[in-house]
Amino acid sequence: MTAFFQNLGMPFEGAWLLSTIIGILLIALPLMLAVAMIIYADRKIWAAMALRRGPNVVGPFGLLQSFADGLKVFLQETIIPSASNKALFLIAPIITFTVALMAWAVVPFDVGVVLADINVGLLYILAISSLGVYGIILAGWASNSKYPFYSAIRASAQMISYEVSIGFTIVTVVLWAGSFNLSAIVESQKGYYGFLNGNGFNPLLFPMAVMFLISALAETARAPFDLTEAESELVAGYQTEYSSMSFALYWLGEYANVILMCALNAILFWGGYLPPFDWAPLYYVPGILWLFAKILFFFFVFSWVKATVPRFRYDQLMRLGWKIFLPVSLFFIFLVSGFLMLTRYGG
Amino acid sequence: MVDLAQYLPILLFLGIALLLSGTFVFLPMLVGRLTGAHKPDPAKLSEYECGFPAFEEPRSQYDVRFYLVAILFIIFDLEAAFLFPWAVSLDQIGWAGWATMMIFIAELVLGLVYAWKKGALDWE
Amino acid sequence: MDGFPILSLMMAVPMAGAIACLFVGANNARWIALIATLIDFVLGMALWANFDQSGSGAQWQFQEYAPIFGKFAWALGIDGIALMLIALTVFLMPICIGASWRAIEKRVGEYMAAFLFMEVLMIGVFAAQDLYLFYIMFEAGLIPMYLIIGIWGGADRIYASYKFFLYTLLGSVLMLIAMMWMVHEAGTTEIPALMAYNFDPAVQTWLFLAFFASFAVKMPMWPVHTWLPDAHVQAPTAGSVILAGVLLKMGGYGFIRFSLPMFPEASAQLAPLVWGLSMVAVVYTSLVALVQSDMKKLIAYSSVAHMAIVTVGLFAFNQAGIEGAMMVMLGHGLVAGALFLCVGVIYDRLHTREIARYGGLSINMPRYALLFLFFTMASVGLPGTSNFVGEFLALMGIYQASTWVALVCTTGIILGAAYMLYLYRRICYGEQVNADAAAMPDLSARELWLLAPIAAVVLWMGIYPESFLAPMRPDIVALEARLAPAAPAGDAQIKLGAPKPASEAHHGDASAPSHSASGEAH
Amino acid sequence: MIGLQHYLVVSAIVFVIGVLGIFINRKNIIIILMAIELILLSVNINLVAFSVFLNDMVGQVFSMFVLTVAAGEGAIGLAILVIYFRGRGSIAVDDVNRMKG
Amino acid sequence: MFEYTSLLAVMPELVLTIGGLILLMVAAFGGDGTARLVGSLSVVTLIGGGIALFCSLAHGPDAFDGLYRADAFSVYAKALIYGAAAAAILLAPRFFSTDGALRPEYPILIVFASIGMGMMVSAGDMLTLYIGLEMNSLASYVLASFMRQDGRSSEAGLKYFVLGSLASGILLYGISLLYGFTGSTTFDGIAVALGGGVSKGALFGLVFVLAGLAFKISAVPFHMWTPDVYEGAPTPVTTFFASAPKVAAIALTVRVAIEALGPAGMDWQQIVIFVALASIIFGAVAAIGQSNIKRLMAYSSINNVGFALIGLAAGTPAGVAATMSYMAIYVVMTIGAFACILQMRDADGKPVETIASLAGLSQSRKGLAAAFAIFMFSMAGIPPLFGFWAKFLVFDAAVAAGLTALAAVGIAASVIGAFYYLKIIKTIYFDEPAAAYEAKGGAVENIILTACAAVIVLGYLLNPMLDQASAAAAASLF
Repeated sequence: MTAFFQNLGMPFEGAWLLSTIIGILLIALPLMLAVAMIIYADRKIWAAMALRRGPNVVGPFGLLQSFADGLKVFLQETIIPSASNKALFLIAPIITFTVALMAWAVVPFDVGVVLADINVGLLYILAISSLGVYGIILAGWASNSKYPFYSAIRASAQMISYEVSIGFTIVTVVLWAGSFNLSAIVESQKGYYGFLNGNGFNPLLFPMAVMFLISALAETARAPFDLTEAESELVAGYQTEYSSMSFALYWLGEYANVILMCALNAILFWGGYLPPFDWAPLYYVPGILWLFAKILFFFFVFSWVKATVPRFRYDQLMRLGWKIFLPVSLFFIFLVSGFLMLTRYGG
Repeated sequence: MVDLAQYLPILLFLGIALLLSGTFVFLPMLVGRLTGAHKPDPAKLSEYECGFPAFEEPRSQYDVRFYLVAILFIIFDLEAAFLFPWAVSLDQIGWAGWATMMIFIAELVLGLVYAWKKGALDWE
Repeated sequence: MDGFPILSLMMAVPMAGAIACLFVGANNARWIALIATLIDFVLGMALWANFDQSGSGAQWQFQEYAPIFGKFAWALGIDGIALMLIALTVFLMPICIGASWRAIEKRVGEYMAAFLFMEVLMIGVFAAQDLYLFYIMFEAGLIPMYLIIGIWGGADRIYASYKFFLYTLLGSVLMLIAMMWMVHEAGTTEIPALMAYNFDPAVQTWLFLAFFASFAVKMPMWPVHTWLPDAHVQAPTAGSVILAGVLLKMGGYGFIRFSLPMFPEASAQLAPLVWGLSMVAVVYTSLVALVQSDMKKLIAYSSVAHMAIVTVGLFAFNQAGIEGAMMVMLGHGLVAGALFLCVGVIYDRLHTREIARYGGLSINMPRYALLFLFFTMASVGLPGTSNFVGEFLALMGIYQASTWVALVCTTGIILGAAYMLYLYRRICYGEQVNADAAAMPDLSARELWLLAPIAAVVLWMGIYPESFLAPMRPDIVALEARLAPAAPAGDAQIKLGAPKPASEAHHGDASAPSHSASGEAH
Repeated sequence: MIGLQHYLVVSAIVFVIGVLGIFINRKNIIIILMAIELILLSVNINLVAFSVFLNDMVGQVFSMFVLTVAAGEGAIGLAILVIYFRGRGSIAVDDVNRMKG
Repeated sequence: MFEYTSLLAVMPELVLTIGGLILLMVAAFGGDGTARLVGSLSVVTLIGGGIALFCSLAHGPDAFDGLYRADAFSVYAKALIYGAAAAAILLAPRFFSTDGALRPEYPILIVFASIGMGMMVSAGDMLTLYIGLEMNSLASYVLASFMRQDGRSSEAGLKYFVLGSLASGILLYGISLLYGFTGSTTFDGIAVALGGGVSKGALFGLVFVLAGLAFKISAVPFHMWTPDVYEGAPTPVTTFFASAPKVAAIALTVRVAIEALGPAGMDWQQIVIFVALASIIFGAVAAIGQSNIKRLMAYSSINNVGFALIGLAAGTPAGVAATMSYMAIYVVMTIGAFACILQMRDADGKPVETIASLAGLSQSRKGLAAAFAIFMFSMAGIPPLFGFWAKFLVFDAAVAAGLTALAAVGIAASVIGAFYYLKIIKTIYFDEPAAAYEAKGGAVENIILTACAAVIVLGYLLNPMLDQASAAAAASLF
């Protein structure tokens, strides 16, 4: 794109800047749109599984429901509780949303279609998603109210617990790919058994794929791990005191993270923008569509789980993370690296 | 030396994301003032409670187990920091490098076992 | 007796006794201590008997050498000077034990152990031929003495024990630094070798001052003498005896063994300082002694005065002075010890040292009064007693070096007579004003057996000092030779061939050298 | 252009803030823990900056170790703080005065 | 490339690590009931580590491309450290069992700390130094707050942690500067770079490094944590703190000063001299007013560190040898003294710490009193006890190096120190008996006590051996 603007007679710096900004907007704005739609999808799927109709009033099939909700909260009064720490109270949602957006900077949508093709993209995502916890803790703390505070504490404990297993799980993928660059990771998944694309088809990595999926649910505090906003205990969790767009930003950020996790699932284990089969005609379909398809599939899984699996207790949540995922993932690091040493590197 | 220029888009992204989310937070406040939706009163501004004034400080003492989780996290997450560079350089460091990391992980597991047996991982 | 480690044996016997005393009951401890000290006394006499006094033999005898300590060695050996002081030690020790026989009732085992340990260390100090070994022995004496004063002392014992300990320690650590410097300079730790080593005169001053800091405190010289009266007053009788009898002599021994031969130039250069301090000490402490109401304190101050005579004699840089100093040390060791015993005798009866609480003891305690009188006279320096010989020689020696010093110091003798006789008069003469004092029984047989031997030796020293001077003479001659190049020109010397103003002749006494010679002939 | 000295100055400033945070802070022990982390952060800035400018990897390796140890330290610090709080019911700096002399 | 023979050099650490981890598992699966078993096994492990020192000697001086040193110096220091650590383990059970705090973690933590200390004294690189130091420190922080239910213990742990971390931070900052301005983190590399002139940045680094190390050895002016930590920590832990980590920190300081900063000797010598004198004087003066024996021992340790540093100030092989000998003797004295302190119990068997409660000990428990007095006189440096020889050696080295004035001031200040040691002896021997004392002592404590006392009394006979060992250790640094 830079070249395109240069051809229009712009200097390189200007062209680069313009194209980058356009790229960013091309990620950020559709993302927000996608979030709106996916909220709608979530509700629809959930409703369908409960044999309800779901949103169906605003627009055709209720498609515009999310936008109506958005407009509503936009026009709401922003309540800042008097006991709260005002600056932090306002900064917290900004952090959450900013962070949720920024992670997308390194996601490869297709061959070479990536905003910042850095060599440690995966690390970057890990780092950025770890920052998300600050938004939640700050929200709970700044609200200076009991439920948000408990919720924030719970949320942070939960998020960091599963971050550990996510970290170890990712190591197995990195071992296999030998790189942190997401594009390289995607490329490394080509051609399992000559015709499959995706680490998930590798028996050594499939358990990791499952673990990653579950950890992703926990990391984004989706059901059945949505203890942070367990409404029977904590009202609305850390968002209790929020209203208006500040409240909406959490929703936006949360769903943006959900999509990101779905994308990561796809990229790390299921071939990202590659077609599932290593078969030439499939490559005619643009990679970005494959990626979107996979994302949507995983989002469906997320919703499906939400609709069917009862909420975990907190001790179960912690046990799963620390007593099962952590040792298992460590064991798989041993397995994968040992296998690689035997077959690929050492001998 | 790493070319930091490839991080420039990310910096730009940060700026734009901040701008966007800032707008989302502060614009409604402005709009609320303009539309007259902004009508704070003490009851509304008090923290959420179930009909009673709060019995205790909201930021009161909370369960020490959360600290425990934090402590465990710090330890194990940082071990991951050693695993990452090791994972991408496995092709160069040979069996010695592999064995070193396995010993490291084994020690880590022993630590985990200890914490497990001591009940640090239980949430009861 | 060649090759037989008699010196080690003399140290081993009380050491074994000390350890044994710790583990037995009170009475056994007394007997063990007495037997151990008596064995040592016998060994000491054997040592003396086997000592080659001719002067033709080796200066250092009974040498032992075992390099078992790495940086220094277990090196022992004695010359005549050390022999005499060891003899003094082994002679006084059984008497000390005897003096404590009844007086000490609590923690007897530890008490006896401390005394026996003291004996080990005192013999060690005089016999050490290695610089560091000397230092260790010299310093180690603090521990038992601290405990003796602190545990078995009087009411104010804790203050006194601290003062004793810290004063002496501070003095000697500086000496240690000097020793280290010397060893690095000379490359040997052997005292005989160091005595022959010529240190740079510029450095000698510093070294001398460092050693002086230690020995002056130990001696003790004015103005660092203040620990002594306290220590004496608070220490139990035997403690005072050993303190006055032997420990103070370590300072004098230090001067004669280290300061003078190792730093002759510095000694000469700083002699006026020593003289000055000694003069002050003689006059000042004598005057202080005069006004004491506490017997022990009085004798303690008199010790300071006597020790000042010793320093003066030592720093006369001639044979007579040094011989005199040695004699004063030996004599004072006996006499002061005996005086403290005398005090102890009546203290045991009345438990007070207030002079005013006694009086007229010659009536109810005639034997005591007699012996006390004898030691008082000896202390004053009556001819026929040990102190006379020593003081006479020392003053004669200093007269050759400085007539003024001699003059001032001689007044000390007069003052000494004054306070001692005054003391004696208040205790033994006059009315029996105090009924309890009047009721005191005379000396017991045990007490008599403690005092009589001392009296005999004091008399012997006064009448035939040659027995004591002979073993030391070769060493003193050698020391004088060592000092000769540096010795300050005395104002009493004849300068042959040079005409003098009349005023010089006034002070100068042409017959002084021949006096000195006649002194030797005693 | 940003040079080595810029990094050093930043690091020095952070370091001083950290040290002052320990000594001037009279409120909360947690703040002290954070101040310690600041000090370690300044060290890492130094190490990485030097590493880059010297073109030598050791500095970065070192900073990894510093990070790890800092984490361990933080963990133990927190644990001790928890024990302390349980016994004392307060983590105010001024209350840490049971022993004097 | 990786050299497997290097493993031989770290054999002591390997033995301790494996042993420690096995014991950790025993503790995890066996529970608190295994405390005594784990204690004895820890001692066995430490002995095993001590035997493994021969492997490391056999390997030769450098391992892991100079990251690690297995020279005589490290072996000497490790032997001391392991010995002291074992003594601290052996002394503990009786103390903890009365408080119901007998847990197997105590010996294990000490083993882990010993690994760290072993790394400290073997460091050939700032990285190894730092890791070892932290390994030791982290275990020590936990040890200090080991008595969880005791408020003083957790406060001690907290203080130790905060100031220890600060010290690490300062040290690290210095290391980072040294790295930047010399371009190396290896001691040899730093020495080579400093040999070509000391830049201002490197000088800053040097000062920071020394300040950090001064914290660790608790030298004035970075000593303020010591009294509180010593007082608050459980007494066996205090025993440990006063002995093994002191050796390690001093050895480390010596190694850094000589090996890495050697060419900048003129720059650090003044610092070391100042620190040494300040420690001696301050430690002695501040100790005088103490009424708690553990606090007093803390000041005494500050005081002793000052003396040990005098040997370093000399900067000569003899000086270093003296410092190492000093530490050897100091460790024996300290352990002995603490073995005595551990026996201080009131009639109910509860540990007591005030000096006043020692009053009249000489009448109720003669042997203990005598041993206590021996250690105190020895610490005061009074011959013929062995503590004198320790001081003698460092001052001798200082005099030999031409620092006569330093030696004179230092030794004069040691007289101040004698004062407070005398105070204890005074309390034991001169004062009237205080409340009744429990009459019996633990067998192990008594053995250790007797052994230490014997060494202190008969130590001169060990002189040739000690001299030789220290000289060999020192020679390996130059």
